[in-house]
Amino acid sequence: MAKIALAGEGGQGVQAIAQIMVNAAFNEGKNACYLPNFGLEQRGGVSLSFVQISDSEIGAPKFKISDIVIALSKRAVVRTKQYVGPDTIFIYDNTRVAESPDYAARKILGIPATDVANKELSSRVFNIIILGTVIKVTGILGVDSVKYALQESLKEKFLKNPDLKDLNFKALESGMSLVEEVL
Amino acid sequence: MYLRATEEVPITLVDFDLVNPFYTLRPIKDTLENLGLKVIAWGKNTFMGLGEASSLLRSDMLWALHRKGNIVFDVGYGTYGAEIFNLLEDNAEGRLNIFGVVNICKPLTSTVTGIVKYVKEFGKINGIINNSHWGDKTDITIINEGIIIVSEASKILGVPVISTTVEKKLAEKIGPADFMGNPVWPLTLYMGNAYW
Amino acid sequence: MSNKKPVEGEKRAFLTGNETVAWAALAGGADIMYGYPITPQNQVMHTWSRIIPPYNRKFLQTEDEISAGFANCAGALAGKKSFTATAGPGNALMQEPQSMAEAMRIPAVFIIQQRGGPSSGTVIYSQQELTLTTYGGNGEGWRIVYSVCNHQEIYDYTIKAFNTAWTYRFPTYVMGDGYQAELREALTIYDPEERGIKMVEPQPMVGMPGKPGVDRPPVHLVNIYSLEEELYDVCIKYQMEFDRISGEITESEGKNTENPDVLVIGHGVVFRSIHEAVKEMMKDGLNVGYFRPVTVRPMDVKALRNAVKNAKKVLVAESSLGQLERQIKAYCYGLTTPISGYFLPGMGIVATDIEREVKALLKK
Amino acid sequence: MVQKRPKIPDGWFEDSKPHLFCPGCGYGIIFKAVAQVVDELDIRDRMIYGIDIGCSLLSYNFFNFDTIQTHHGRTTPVIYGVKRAVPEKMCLGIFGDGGGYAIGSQHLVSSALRNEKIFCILANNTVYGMTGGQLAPTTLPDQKTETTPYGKKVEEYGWPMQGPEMIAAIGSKDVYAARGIVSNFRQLKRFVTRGFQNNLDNRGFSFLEVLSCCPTNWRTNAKETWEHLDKVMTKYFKPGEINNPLEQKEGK
Repeated sequence: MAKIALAGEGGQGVQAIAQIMVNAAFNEGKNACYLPNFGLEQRGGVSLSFVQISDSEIGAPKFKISDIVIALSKRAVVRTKQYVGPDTIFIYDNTRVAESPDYAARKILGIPATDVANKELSSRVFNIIILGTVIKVTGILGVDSVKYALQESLKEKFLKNPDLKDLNFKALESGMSLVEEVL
Repeated sequence: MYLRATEEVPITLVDFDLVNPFYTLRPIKDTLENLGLKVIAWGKNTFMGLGEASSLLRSDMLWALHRKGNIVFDVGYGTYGAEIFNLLEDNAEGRLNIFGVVNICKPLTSTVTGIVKYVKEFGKINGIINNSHWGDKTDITIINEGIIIVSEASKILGVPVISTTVEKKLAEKIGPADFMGNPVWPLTLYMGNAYW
Repeated sequence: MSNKKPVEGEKRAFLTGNETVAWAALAGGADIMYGYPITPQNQVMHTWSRIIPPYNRKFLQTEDEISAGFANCAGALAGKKSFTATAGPGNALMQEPQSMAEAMRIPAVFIIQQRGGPSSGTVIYSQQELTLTTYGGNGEGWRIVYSVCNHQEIYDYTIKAFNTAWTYRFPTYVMGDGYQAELREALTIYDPEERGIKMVEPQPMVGMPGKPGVDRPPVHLVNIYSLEEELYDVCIKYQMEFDRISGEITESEGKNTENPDVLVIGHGVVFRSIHEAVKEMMKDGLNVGYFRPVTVRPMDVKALRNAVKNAKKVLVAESSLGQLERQIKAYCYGLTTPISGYFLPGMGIVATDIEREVKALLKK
Repeated sequence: MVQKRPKIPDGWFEDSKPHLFCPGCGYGIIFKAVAQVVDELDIRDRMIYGIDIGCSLLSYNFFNFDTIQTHHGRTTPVIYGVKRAVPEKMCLGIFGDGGGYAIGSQHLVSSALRNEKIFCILANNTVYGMTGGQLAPTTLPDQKTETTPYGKKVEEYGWPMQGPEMIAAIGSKDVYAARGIVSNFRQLKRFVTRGFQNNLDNRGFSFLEVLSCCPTNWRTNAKETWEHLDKVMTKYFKPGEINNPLEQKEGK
């Protein structure tokens, strides 16, 4: 069972990667549920999503303490504090957030996702780098099934521009190795 | 001025309240007819208005003045006052005696100036009926106060007090005329059952 | 236009609750939806209007929820399976036509996705529309309300709602909430007929074949009466029918209701947490159980009273300030089991909340 | 001499006669026009008739066709609800100035905007009849009502509503918008025919306001009633066709 809270600014693609994750879980025959926050915040506020992936039945769709929290902006770091417990792994983008938050989590990991995206890949695949880190940290989903779900969700874009597929897969792998370095 | 129904000179009551007819003749139509009166109103079971509130005009109401005997119209309140009689057929000038019924226990007619204003708004009338009462709490003090206030208003308006109406038991104590000389009409009350 | 079935065989699907409503309505043979935007049910309309063209179904976005509700009544009166979806202030506005549906026995289907209240509240979630949905309007609550807890149930009960409505001719509701509306989760979608579920054919109440006054008398439908007695007769007749059919309609589920130390009661999405918590606590050897009404109107009173009577203590958990608890207490009048409440108005309840509350009750 | 009774239209439901309306009410004339046109167009088997709470309520069994009584102002959404579900029906709603211009105005506005293929007839008598003579959106300046006992002040309540003009302004060229008057029956019947025809052609929304009379609430006798209708009301409300797509189609 993995409970994952993802938070970022509108346009960072938080909801898209949550959806890819639960689709991959669904394809693997796992129980999955995904609850986007859809408060007034969805217009110009922090974009939040709650993902649960499990081999057994899933209870309440929202949870209080997250196994993994991903925060991709300064505001997101503040907004997600309430989901952090002593067993939580807290991941943030250390390009955008200079100081590591002093939350009482099991681990706090800074990932230079924005930096890597801009310099090595493309700013467009920033969120896919994050997806890679989540996959790596949770270990609950197979890389192939995530790649399949990724391909399905971006099918039309990949058809128009086949290079995009490579770029996205590279981003996924780079996210996985980035987090491996700091784990 | 006391009306009594006879074979030759019957009395017809017309329910002519078009604004807020929550006390109406409808529910007591049968009772009144058994007393020898004729009643023009929607009967409780024949009423088919499906109405929100308003009573509906019927042509027998409009043509009531063609009937034999004395016709009594109950017109309720309404911003048009006496203009309601425009609706009647063959309502020649002077055919109607219009009496304003006032009760000093109603806020708008509780003072002399109040009564004068109220009656003037209604239009031209021929007399005032002092119907001052406080429901079943009525006592002789209220009756006396009513007599003084209404008589004073009648002087200012220049229209006579036709009667002071008093529930039968109290009326017996007062006698045939009140202390201002107005005739006293003893009342038998049916209104308790007249709430639609 | 194609006569192809929208869903063939059994299909695994991963959908939001709102999408599930639309697909269920399509598979259940709904002819027309009337709706007005309000969060969190918007996606029901988005999905419905997107998927219907091949199947000759219809959608109308009206000028407000009052209109959507009345048009929904009209569609059903005209003999079409019609439905609408709303929430919060929209549900409040729609009480007027819902009350007409009760008065005229109109088999209209309403989907309610509860949001936070009072007033605009939040667009997110609550269970604060229980009273409104079961007993709103100027009437007596002749409504059939299914309170669902997961996407499979949203699908199953949306299909069932059309059959219930057209069998019994009382307005029928599927009540979810904002969490369920926006949640994405797995379910199996299917064609009901292939599962052996017989779909009830709608029958018009006006506009039947033939020339009125020649082939048949004209139909004059009214919901206003001249006399107290006429209305009284109608009310008594409808109440008796509602009571009579209640036995056929009510649904509930229970676990360890024979003699639990604590019985937890909850409906809708909160039941998911209750289910999880009770399962965990039973594993730990605690003598706890649950009762869950599926129909919150009419209530399965017999099963409820039995469960409450057998329990030492009762805990009602809900995302509102006692709307369910008040109903439970009324239904359990005369029983002596102490009933307490865990209320989080407009907030989600998780399994650990339930466990903590139950354990506190056990210690007392 | 045997006086020949005028023929009762087939579209009237004879069992419900005599009807329930006040003597002198304008509705009877509107209903006569409607029933005659329904008979002439031979559309009785397609009719769905909706009524408000308001005096139109009293026609719940007036016609020989299927009728749905709705709520205050809600006739319009009910009849377009039927029309959208079963487009072959001819859906007619009749209501008053309160139902159409006040409590149900959003429905009328949106029906014109969406060009719902329904026919709405609105009786304008400048007053709320059934609830006992209160202010209406059409009440004339200085007119006394039970809620404006000292006369309607324009600065408080505005000028009388210009309904068909509004509908014509909102709707497309396919909307039929007209104002008739119960004292001109031939014209009224022509307008009713065109209203139905616009729906029959599946062209657009039809709206007909009819200047009607309410002697009960006006407190007027027969002569005064007709004078008020013809001379006073027409100062504020001009009878005629504001938008007639049928003529446009004929290339006039």
